[in-house]
Amino acid sequence: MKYFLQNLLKTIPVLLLITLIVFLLVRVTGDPVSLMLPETATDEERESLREALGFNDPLPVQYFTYLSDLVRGDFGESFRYNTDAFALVLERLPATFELAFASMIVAIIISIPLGILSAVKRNSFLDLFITGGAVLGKAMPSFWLGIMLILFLAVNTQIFPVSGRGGLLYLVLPAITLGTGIAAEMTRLIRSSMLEILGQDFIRTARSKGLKEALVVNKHAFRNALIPVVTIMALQTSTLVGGTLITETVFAWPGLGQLLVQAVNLRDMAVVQAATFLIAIFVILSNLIADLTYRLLDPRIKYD
Amino acid sequence: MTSTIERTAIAENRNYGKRLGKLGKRLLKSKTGLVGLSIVLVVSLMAIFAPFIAMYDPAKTDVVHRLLPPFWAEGGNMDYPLGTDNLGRDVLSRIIYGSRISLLVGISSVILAGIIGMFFGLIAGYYGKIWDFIIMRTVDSFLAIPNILFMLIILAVLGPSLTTLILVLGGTSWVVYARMVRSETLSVKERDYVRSAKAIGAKDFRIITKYILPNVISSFIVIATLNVATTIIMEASLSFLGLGIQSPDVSWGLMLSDGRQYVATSWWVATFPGIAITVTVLGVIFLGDWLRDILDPKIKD
Amino acid sequence: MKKKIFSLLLILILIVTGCSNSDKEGAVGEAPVEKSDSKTLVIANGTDLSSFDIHNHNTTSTEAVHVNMFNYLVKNGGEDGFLPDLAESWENVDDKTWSFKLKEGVKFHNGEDLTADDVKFTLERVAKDDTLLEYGSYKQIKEVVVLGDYEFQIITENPEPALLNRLSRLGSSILPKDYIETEGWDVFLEAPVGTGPYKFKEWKKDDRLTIEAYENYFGEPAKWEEVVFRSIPEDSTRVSELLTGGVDIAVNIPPTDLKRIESTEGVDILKSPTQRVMMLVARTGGDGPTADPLVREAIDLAIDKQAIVDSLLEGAGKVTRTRVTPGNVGANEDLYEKTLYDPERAKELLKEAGYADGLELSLSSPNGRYLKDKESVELIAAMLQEVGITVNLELLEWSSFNQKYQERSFGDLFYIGYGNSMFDASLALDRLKKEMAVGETDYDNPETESLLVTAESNMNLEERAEQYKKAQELIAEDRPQIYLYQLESLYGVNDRVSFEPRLDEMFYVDNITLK
Amino acid sequence: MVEKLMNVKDLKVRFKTEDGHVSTVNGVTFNVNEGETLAIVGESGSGKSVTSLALMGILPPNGEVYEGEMTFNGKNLRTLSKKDYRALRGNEISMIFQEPMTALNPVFTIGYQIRETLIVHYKMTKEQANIRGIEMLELVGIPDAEKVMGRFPHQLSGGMRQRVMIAIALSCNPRLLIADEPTTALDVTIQAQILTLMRNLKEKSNTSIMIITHDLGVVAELADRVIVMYAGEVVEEASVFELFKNPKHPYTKGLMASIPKVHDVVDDLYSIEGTVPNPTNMPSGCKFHPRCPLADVECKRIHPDLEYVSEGHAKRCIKV
Repeated sequence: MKYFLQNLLKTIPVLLLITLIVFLLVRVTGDPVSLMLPETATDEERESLREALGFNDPLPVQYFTYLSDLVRGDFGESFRYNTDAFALVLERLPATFELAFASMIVAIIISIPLGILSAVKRNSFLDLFITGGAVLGKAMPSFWLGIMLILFLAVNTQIFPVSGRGGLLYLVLPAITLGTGIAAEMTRLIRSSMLEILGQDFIRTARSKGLKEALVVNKHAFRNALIPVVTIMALQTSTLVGGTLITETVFAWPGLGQLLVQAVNLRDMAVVQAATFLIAIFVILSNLIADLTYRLLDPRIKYD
Repeated sequence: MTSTIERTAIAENRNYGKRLGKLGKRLLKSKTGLVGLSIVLVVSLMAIFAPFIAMYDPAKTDVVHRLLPPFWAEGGNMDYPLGTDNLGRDVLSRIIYGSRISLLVGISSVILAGIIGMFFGLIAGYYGKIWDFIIMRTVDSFLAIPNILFMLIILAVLGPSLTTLILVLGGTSWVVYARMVRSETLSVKERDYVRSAKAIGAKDFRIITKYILPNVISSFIVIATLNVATTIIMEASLSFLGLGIQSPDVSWGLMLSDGRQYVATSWWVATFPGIAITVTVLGVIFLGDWLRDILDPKIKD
Repeated sequence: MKKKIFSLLLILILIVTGCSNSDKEGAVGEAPVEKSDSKTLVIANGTDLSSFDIHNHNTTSTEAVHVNMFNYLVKNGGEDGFLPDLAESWENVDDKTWSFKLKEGVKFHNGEDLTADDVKFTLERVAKDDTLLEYGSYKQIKEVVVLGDYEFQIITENPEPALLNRLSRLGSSILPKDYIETEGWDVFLEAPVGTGPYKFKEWKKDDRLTIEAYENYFGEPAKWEEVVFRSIPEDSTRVSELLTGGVDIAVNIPPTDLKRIESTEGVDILKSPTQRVMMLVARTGGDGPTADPLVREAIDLAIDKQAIVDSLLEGAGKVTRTRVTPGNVGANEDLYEKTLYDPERAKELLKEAGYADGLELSLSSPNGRYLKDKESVELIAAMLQEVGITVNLELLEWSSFNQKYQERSFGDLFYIGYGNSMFDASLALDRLKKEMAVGETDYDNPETESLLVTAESNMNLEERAEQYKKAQELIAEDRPQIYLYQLESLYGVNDRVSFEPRLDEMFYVDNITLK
Repeated sequence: MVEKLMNVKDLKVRFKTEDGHVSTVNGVTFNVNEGETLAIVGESGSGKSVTSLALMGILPPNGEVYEGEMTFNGKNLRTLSKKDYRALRGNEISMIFQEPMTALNPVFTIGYQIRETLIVHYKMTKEQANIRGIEMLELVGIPDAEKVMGRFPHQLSGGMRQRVMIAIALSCNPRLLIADEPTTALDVTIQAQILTLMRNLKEKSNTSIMIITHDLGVVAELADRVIVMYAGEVVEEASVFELFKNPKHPYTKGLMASIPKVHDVVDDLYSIEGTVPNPTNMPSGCKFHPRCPLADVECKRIHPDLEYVSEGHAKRCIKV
């Protein structure tokens, strides 16, 4: 627990840095006013709107205002929706969470058996097939995969709905799109982790005890191979959330990713800041959880 | 004393050199490594000699000959072996020229990220203390924001161009190298010959360049190679969001993204750049995996 | 172990399914439209509507949705002139005063009666609050004077011949004063209330807006039980939804997919002209090459606009030599559907202008803002090259483009498309007035200037229109803006409905009917 | 005639590598009698460990027995089905490994790892296996056995872990125990304790032991009979008395000369010059000749056979 708290403390400067980075990213350049008004607007109109929204204050003042608002949970208003940016972001969270979660499941379902199989059948044709497939999965840009899936599984053979969020059927194609890249990464990882573990002495011991090969592989080896995989999986959280930007846009999935893409395009800075901040917290939290899980999986590591 | 230290270090270096010497031999035995290297070589040659290989100017439009299919399909001909796009530009020539920018973006942003990451990683690992704290917290902050989001915001703000794209791709992915270099530095720092060198008062710069750098470099090369692949894909994703390479420059990512509208009607417009990306990334990953096996069996990711 | 993992996964899947099922409750129109007799209409837009704050957005696609929930005082009937909507009658009392009489018995969705107070509340808000995006279009209104429950006067700052145009476009829907004042704006934005034939049901942002028939509508009863507006940003996905019957109408079909949709049974393509005219804006001042009218003419003659329309837009555009297209007050139809293309003459003109050995020009264009913008300028650059003009193309992402646009820091030429929500020549030609043109076109033709200035506040509408027509002729000769073509919008439509697209791109869903 | 429990004849094992097949065991013949302790001695790389893995049927995936016979208790191990082989392993033949630090699975408790064998072979319930497990831990001299059952390997010392390994190996009352360098990785005092433990166990039960070591001190302490291996071949075979009294092969003599005094730290202190040849690059003739003080031209040419010099004593050398 002490360890956990220590780590939690460590995140405070990180969060502060993130606010600064995000603030600088969105405020330093770019003029949201120009995007909010049509081509035909006059300079005068622009200037009055700019003044009214507080963009004419010096940057440090803006940052300080921003920070103190943030502490009170106020991220400002979305220009686009004229509502509280943070509320808007929170509203989108479940959809993205659902998608990310389903993608992770897809990734797990694909990668665990394939990773184990290719490690066990190392250098066989099957291994080559799986590792080749994994590289292919990594090499395919996800928007491309998404469009292809829609074309073949939704338009040509109308198995799945094209887009939108609804029941489980709606989740399948986006989850595959987002999950494939991660599955590919995890398959490679599980394979190499398993290969290393399978060469360990205790695997020989397990075999010498007369255990079935399946037990040796799936229990003795996999439990150990899982340890590094969990850490890397946590690092994938960031990739996963990043991937929703693309996947949600392709599938018109009403989540945080799509919100962010549009907010960035329209310079809806309050939303960009709120969402980025929330994502950062989410990523940091999942890393902490992964760290705890890691400790749970590996009895060798003791809590201080 | 000095000589002993140097000898140990040199011995390690020589050992490393020896391993390098064996590369060729071992490459021939690794089929995937060989495939990877060949792909990378072919693509690189294609990029370097693009003007000599390509039949057309990649930007030359020809409205009359727009959306011609590849030569084997009905209506296609050998004048445009892989067909033409929506403006009548030769797909093959564009792929050949596209390799230039795709590789340029991939390689130079990785080099940039590598230099930044190496610099901060060395400082954090070698000097430790407050430097380590500041640098590692910054690294944590960067890691907490998904790369693509980071790039999206910066590119939207700065406006996409080849230079900004490289800067942004490099400026956001340095953290991976910083982390890796830092942890390697930490372990090398504790080796006896580095300690002794320090004890007899060798300068930091000398210690870093002479003893630490050579030990870090192999993991570094492996990660850098694999990151070239990631960057090429990232460029494509940014093109999808409209913030990648901009015309009249041409990259595979741009072609793929522009061509996605034609998937159902003129498949060749997007399919060939898609294949080019996939094959190249495949080659780079194979090469990277093989380098990992050879240079540094320790690293897993 | 394996079994455990799989049972774990199974549980996880159930949780996710559970989640999404619970989400599904209350959301109607989730499933694609399967039955052709369904009383639910599904329309796919490229973007979500931005807000229910009718004064604080300026997107046509948002207004296209709003018109079903709110009403203006008057409707712009195009050739039929202005028609009553909430206002029963109106009168131009003097140069600056207009009096109106409201229909009686109009009820808001929450049961409130519509009165003149609501009108005052609505129009004065947008006319006074300069943080609102629509402020610029309404600041002409000085005051709304309430004369009785159903009678009021609008006082303008200056003579305003286009007042009715302003009052029949976005920003002028009448809002419920009491509801907003007692509940606050936040509540209104979450649960908007209007007078229109459909009332708000549910809005899942970036996903769908659902509206349902309002039984006490003062006009003809609503024809659909429910209308769903979906937001699908990715073009190919939107087309896919149309092809699979997921939506009845899809907007902004990429021209590429035109033939594919036409050849698919059950769906069709409808073309409709829009208010947007694409053009090259040239710097007529300074000492750049485009300051020479011969060069501008050469550029115009060198571009084969029809070819661009045919090849890139698959015919979804109309060439034009004016920005004021039919349907707008003051449109000069003699210049519409006309174009000049003569590359040989262009070469001669260049020779005449002293550029026999060629000429280099810069051309800036946004990328991804307009239909096929990038491809169009690439093609234009290639065409100009043919007559000896080398173009340095600068493609900018919209926000950077916009920044330069405001700084007026473009080089010789830039490519842009202007819309016109007022359906009046004044807005269309405003930017060519001398004062407005500084630093951009630097256009300065005294004759044009005097026409534009007098027409602006000329209350004699017929004479005013003639002034604008003349101005357009002069502009077409001077070419501060080289007009290319009017964009047409492409709608994909399921055969089960009949739909007639409108010039203003609004969706009056009651004009969309089941076949 | 003493009954032969394990009979190995002309065993050859090879590995598939990047450079093709490499043979590391080249025709090994020996047997282990009922109740007997056989020691296999040799430097690392001599093929002794590979031989034991081959007997257990747990060669790494790239290794295979490609010639020879292995018979255990009358069963031909080479033709045994996978299932039947599994039933033997850990049950009738069990094995202790060199590295107690890594031979136990770090993520499972001691209890789990000891119960596992019992549940697999004796179909015991968890409770039964637990009782038996505690008994076994007590048998190998682990104090607080009940508590140790719940511990993870990293919480135990090396010596304790090796005791756990022995307990696991003995839990099913094997007929043959293969111990691959069971003491090498331990420090000296612990080595002595483990050796004492093994000797006691040997006396108490009728288990045959095949002990693999490069430490002649261990041989003297435990073995009845000794096989000396070099480069994948048996170079000398004798009873322990005979071998220590009258070593024939120059390699054996070299090993003898480098016996550390008891309780010395065992390390690579052999006085024999050079190293064991790489299996990819075997010398011609007698494989020991490059390092042999007696070697001459003949030795380069002739690959000697294993010859008996007396009852039960054989050597592979033409010079002695």
